Amino acid sequence: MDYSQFLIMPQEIGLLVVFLLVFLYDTFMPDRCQKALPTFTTALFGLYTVFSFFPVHSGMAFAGMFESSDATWAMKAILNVGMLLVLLQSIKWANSEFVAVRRGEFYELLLLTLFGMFLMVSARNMLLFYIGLETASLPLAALAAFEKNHYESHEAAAKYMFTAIFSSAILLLGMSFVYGLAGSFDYNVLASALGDKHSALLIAAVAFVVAGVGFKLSLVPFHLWTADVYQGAPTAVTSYLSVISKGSAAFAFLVILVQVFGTVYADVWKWMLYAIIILTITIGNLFAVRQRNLKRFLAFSSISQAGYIMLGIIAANTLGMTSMMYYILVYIFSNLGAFAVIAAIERQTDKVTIDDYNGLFKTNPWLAFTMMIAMFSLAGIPPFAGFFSKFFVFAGALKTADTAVYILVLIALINTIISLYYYLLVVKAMFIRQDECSIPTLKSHWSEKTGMILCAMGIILIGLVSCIYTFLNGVAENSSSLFNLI
Amino acid sequence: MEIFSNILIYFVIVPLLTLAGLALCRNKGIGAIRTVAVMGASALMILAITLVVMFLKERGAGNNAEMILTASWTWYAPLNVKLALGVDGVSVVMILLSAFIVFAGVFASWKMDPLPKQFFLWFFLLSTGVFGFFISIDLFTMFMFYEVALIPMYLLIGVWGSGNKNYSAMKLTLMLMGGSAFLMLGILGIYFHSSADGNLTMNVLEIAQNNAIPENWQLFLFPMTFVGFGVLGAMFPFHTWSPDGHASAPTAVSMLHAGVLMKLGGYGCFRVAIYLMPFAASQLSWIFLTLTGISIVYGAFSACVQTDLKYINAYSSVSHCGMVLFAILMFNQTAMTGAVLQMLSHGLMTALFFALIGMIYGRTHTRDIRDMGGLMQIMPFLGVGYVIAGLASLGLPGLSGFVAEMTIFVGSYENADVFRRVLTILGTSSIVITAVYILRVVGKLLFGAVQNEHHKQLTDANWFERLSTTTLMVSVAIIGCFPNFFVDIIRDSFVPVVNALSDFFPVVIR
Amino acid sequence: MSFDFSILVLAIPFFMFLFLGLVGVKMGKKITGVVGTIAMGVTLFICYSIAFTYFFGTDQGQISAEGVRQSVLAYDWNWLTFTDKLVVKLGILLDPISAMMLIVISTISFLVHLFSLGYMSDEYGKPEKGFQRYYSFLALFTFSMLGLVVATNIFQMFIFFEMVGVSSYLLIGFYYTSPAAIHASKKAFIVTRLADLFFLVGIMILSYYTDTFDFNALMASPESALSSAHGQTFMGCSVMAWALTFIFIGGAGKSAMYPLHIWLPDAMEGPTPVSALIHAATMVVAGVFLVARLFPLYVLEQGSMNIVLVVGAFTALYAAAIACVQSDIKRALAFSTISQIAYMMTALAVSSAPGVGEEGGLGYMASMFHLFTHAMFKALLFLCAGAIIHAVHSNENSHMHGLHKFMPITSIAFLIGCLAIAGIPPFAGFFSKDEILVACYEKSPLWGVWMAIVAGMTAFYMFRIYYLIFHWKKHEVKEGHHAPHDMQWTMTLPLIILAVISCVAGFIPFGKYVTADGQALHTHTNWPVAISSVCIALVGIGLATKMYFKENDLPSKLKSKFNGLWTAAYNRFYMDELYQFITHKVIFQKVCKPIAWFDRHVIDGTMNLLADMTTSASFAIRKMQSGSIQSYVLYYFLGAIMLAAVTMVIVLI
Amino acid sequence: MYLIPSLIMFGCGVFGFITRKNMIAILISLELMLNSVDINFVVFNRFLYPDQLNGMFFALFAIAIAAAETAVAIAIIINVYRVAKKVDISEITKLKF
Repeated sequence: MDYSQFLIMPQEIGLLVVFLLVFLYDTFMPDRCQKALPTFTTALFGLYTVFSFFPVHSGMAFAGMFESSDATWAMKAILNVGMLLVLLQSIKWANSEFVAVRRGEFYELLLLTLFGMFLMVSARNMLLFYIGLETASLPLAALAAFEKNHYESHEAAAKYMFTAIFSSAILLLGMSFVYGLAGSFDYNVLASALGDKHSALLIAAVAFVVAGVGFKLSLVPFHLWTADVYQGAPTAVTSYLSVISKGSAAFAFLVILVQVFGTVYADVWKWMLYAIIILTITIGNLFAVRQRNLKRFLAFSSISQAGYIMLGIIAANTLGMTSMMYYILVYIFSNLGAFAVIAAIERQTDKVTIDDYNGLFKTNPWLAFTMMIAMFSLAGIPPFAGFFSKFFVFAGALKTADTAVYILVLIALINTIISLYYYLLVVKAMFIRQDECSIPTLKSHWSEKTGMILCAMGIILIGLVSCIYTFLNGVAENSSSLFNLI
Repeated sequence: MEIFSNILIYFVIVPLLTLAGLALCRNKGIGAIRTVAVMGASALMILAITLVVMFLKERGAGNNAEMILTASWTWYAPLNVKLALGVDGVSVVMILLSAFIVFAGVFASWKMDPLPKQFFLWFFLLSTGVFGFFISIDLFTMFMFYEVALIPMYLLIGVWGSGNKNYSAMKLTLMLMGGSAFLMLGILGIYFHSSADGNLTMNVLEIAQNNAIPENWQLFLFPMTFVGFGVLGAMFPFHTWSPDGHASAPTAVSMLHAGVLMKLGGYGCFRVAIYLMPFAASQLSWIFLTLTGISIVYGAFSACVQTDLKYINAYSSVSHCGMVLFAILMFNQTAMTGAVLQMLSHGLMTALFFALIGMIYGRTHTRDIRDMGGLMQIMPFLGVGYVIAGLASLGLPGLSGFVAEMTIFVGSYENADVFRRVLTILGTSSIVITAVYILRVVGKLLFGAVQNEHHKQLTDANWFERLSTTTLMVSVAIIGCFPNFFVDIIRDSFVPVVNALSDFFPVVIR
Repeated sequence: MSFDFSILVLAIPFFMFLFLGLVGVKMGKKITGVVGTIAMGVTLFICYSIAFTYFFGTDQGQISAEGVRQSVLAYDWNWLTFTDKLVVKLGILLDPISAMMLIVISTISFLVHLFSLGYMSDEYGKPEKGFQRYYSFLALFTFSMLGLVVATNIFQMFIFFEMVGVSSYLLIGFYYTSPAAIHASKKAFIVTRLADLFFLVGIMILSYYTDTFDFNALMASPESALSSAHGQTFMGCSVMAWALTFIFIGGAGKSAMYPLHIWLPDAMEGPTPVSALIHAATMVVAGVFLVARLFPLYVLEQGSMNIVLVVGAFTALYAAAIACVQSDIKRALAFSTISQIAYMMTALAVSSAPGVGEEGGLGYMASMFHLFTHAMFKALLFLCAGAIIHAVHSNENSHMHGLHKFMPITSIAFLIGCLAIAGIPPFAGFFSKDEILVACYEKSPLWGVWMAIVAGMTAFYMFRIYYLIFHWKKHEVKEGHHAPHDMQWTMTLPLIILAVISCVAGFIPFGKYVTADGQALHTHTNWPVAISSVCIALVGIGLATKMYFKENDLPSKLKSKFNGLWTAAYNRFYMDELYQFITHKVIFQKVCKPIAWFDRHVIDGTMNLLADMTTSASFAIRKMQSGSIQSYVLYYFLGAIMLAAVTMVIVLI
Repeated sequence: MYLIPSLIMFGCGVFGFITRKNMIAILISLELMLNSVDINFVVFNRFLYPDQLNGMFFALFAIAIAAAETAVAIAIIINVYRVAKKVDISEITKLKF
């Protein structure tokens, strides 16, 4: 075996090292040091994140099962940034009374799921993809059930688990069809073997794969678990689910669709995505309009955001890919900004409904401010990053120069108005409602503060500083061979 | 740095610095907040005047470029988005207008309560958007600044407004953002068809030069952009945000909104929709002409029966702004010049109106004209100011409204087709209806016997209120008395667009 | 005096408007009035100098080589550029009629300024509230009116048309606490605005085809100006006829021609000196002046001219009929004014082009002459009325009666005015009216007779008013009130001056100076017409004397006999009610209200409906998220199957 | 042709999932679905691509992962039972709408 092939996967290896160190710390350090575990993990992961920014060699490993390219590297770096923010936000929570005993497991599982996602991102073989997906999924069920004394947490875990297994069955069914058609699991081989013949089996295969991955992305109609799980799971897990899990799945989804099914893009999965995007954005928005629980509200908002991410995929070009990655990055900062505030408030007061936030600006101006820019960014209001990411994602989609896509974008744009409405509801509650605020002036932990500040800065700067997008575009251009089949 | 050698960029930097300065103020330090705000507004005014002088100098020196002071820096290279600056006569006068209104607005909100700091923060964020919009010639930055200017309205109305403010603020924001949704699609569509040889660009000038947007695409994109901007320009039937929004907004916000923000609509319609898509403009203008024609008359008629001062003004704005779009769609230099004059005029006089209404409301705590009367005896300064604003609105020569409307009417009549002429005459009739509602409100509000005994104790305007309104009154009079100064600046800016149109439309070039 | 000074004619009043308006409050009332009056005196002097220079002075370009009096362009500044050709200029154009108007306006304005010093004060000489405002507005009006008459182009005229409209609005509404005054000022403004709308449309049509606003350019060759429309027609008439008719409507609004006359009687709510200045002598003749300005065009476009004729003649009779029964002296005078202005209008309309026949252009000259004389004696009558009203604090003639003994000077002055308007030689009215009648007979005997009847009615109603004020029965002084008496010199002096002018103005050889083509027109008295008209006037006066000199029941008998007619005339043939109906019941109730309703409920409702639909859709699909894993999975599975099936159907079939 | 048995099995699994009330039964239905897919892989490999083994290996991996999934699922079911004292899936519907 050629061990040098491990050299092209430094990010995965680094992650494993972090995991191992955390595991060792958790297992062997004395109890009095255990309280520092969250800080230790976060710091270690921070170091690793910086490390993961160093460029890696492109190439294939394990007989073409694993690919490392600029795009995967950048995607993983983005995921790392998001992970770091999640970790920062969860430090205080992980040390809280009921969680403290199992905090080691929390971090280990979290890191493991991230590893699974890395595999998904880099996979160039159905098998590795499936393994990555399951590695990313399974521990999350355990994590969702983490708040042992909350019934909701368990219900969330159950719903997640059953749906996850169901979706994995569907995905496997799709994959088995693909195998039946082409006799291989390797993306490159599959692409050429599938050809552009439209057999019913192929269409079914595409549909089932879309449905299987659609679960991770919570695309409508495969989304129904999302809201319940987001609401029931601990906030740290919810935020992780909503951004990291979604981001990695989106990237892997893109790779599968364009590489494996690239030949049937225009006839088959473009229209599937077309319908799914419209449904996802619209239904997500329509559900979000009514929500009073902020976590549930963000769940639906994240569903509709997933629809926008899909616009980058339906584009099936480098601009779309760039925009999608950029969108994910921005979405990570915006959504985590919102979750940071929710988590900070929930940890101290247990309040998570919009009505509790009435008049928040008076008692906690900075929390309100962070929440507001997060909301504006999600809604796509300049000068916040969300505006840029939305604009670019639309630009990517429209580059297909297909009239139907114009209609799609128009529908998406009209939906932004609905989404603006519910994001503004939160802003309204915080700033405009003059009632007595039920949330006293809170003192956030340093880690929460850092997380929020990072998010706020990210929201403000990522858009204005154009080099990030330009850089991602360069990365995507390097991977333009992905789109050879389109 | 090179970027700082262009005066235009300071129109964004100064408001941003003001924002920073305000952010540093303490929440309670009202003195410091006011100082910073006044400094920022004054700096903008000085900049704007400097810009006018520079512009005249450049033009005087024979610089006949379409845009002057142009500069561009690449921002988002993959999409060829640039921070492209440049002004022509239209933008120069719009910047001047905005600077005046921001200046007056600061004084009109002198006693803002509660949260003065936050108020001014949003206020200047809004100004940043407005100025940024006018100095940009890149579609992306234009659009970005456009939205930057829109969203602060929500909080400005929501927090500091009055009446049914939640509903109004939400409606206003959603409708305007709805417009900008169409606009975004339009802009992206323009971008992707901006060039025949694949060098896509966002720069308005380059797009116009390439003239590559296919005709069928123009027919699709033109309505998108026109409606997008038209919503902000209060075009029938997308105007309903205006009455509610204005009625609920605090004084300075109404001023800025009616005075400047609504102008973004007209400016955008001309700069983006018509200039870049002359074919579609000539094909579809009849639809929008009809709509704007309806706007003019409809707004005026609606204003006749309102009883809330702000509603009257909001509907009158619908009518006047309708005239702006109406004139732009007349496709000749004179009418378009008139449109810009009308923007200036309407901006200043509506700002004056709203300032005065705010001051009256601040004293009487009612805006219902049925509850007021005889205010002229109690507050002569405000009364006289109101009469002047009213006379400007109904088009008294010597004040700005007359100049603008006459230019529009004469220009519109230049078109030889019957459809446009009939509409012109229909539009002309608004001068009578305007007189009706203005005189109605003046008569009820200012003249007659004092309706409410409590009003007798009220005082006349303070020094800052006087400063704010006097600035606007003098501006209105200056435009009215020396229109050619402005016409000379504006007129030539329409040559390119009229030339572009002349391929598809029998434009009258005289 | 050089014509360069003519700019001062406009500059001084404008400056006084700003000065008195802004600084007046600080200056004290009396001083404001005096300063305003003195400034007006200076303006008067300059106007006179310029007019005299124009008519009699050394040649500064006003007399052409052939000895024809032509117009002089003293100033012409670009003010507003529409297109390269259509440029609005502001300037000063001096020609016979504008020079004549300068005299009229400055004289009357000065006298009114002077008169108002007394009139606008109470019995003890203390100036009223708003005194400064009053003088400021007077200056504004004077400025606007002077600007109107010296307009070099039709757009400048329009501009000042608007300006006089506004100053008239401000002055009518001077007593802004009185609802009647507010209503009247509003009405005056809106009605004239409506007319100005037509004026504007007329200007647009005219300028579109002729490519110019400039009077000189239009007058240089009226034929080519008219033919520039290339026979374009609209609804069967040439567009130029439409344009000129519209422009006439604009003038008709200001000059209170039927049916746009309704504002003028109401305008009497303003202070009486204002009525004298604006609503008798100057502003109301703006329409006549406008038609006179464009006379060369009108005379070629007979269609429009006939409209002017019919409207003018009808209005003359109509207003005279109403004037016969009014009890409010100012209203009676107002209708008299309408009638007289209609007279001038008719005179213009019956005039033939100068040089056509022996009497070509006579009507034009006569009209201008009548304008001049009427301004003087009507101002006199109004100022007298002002003095009377000031003395008895009422407008109603039932509160007067028998004032002759108390106010002899006023009485005599009023009598002179009446004689002048009735057309009794040698008073001014006789000469001008006589020439108008001659011109009418020239046109057609019908119009001659018609106008002669109006002249007789004029004599009748003027003397009716006179008798009812100064005679009829003994004046009863109410207890606790002062007995009425003649006023202080500032008020009496203007009366005397105007009375003198009314006596002698008729002897001015008007035709030598003010004619349509600048060449002297030699008029000779047409004896049959003159004698007959005097007879008719005398009959009218005799009738009035019979009925109203002494208290008797003849008037009430006649009143009950012709009750319907009397009531209709007293109520001005219900024109106001008709307008009221159209504006309130039709436009306000049937147009504005429904539109406002439509806006709130349909347009706004649509927007709200969209929002509500979103919300209800949100509720409607709520059940989808039922909480049961099994239903989630069912949706999931069906979704996947549908995705596959639908795509298969679309792609494979 | 080869698909029919496995698809029938898959269908049974789905039907079972949707209709059963007991969570354990549902888990069994899920296993049925997963196994039917495994059959697919193996069958395809054996009949269509007899010279390869990758389908077989995929099936092995899938079985292993299915086992892991079952383990976690059972753990969660137990947890739910501990907190809520029920295994009836129709009562696990607190989070909804």
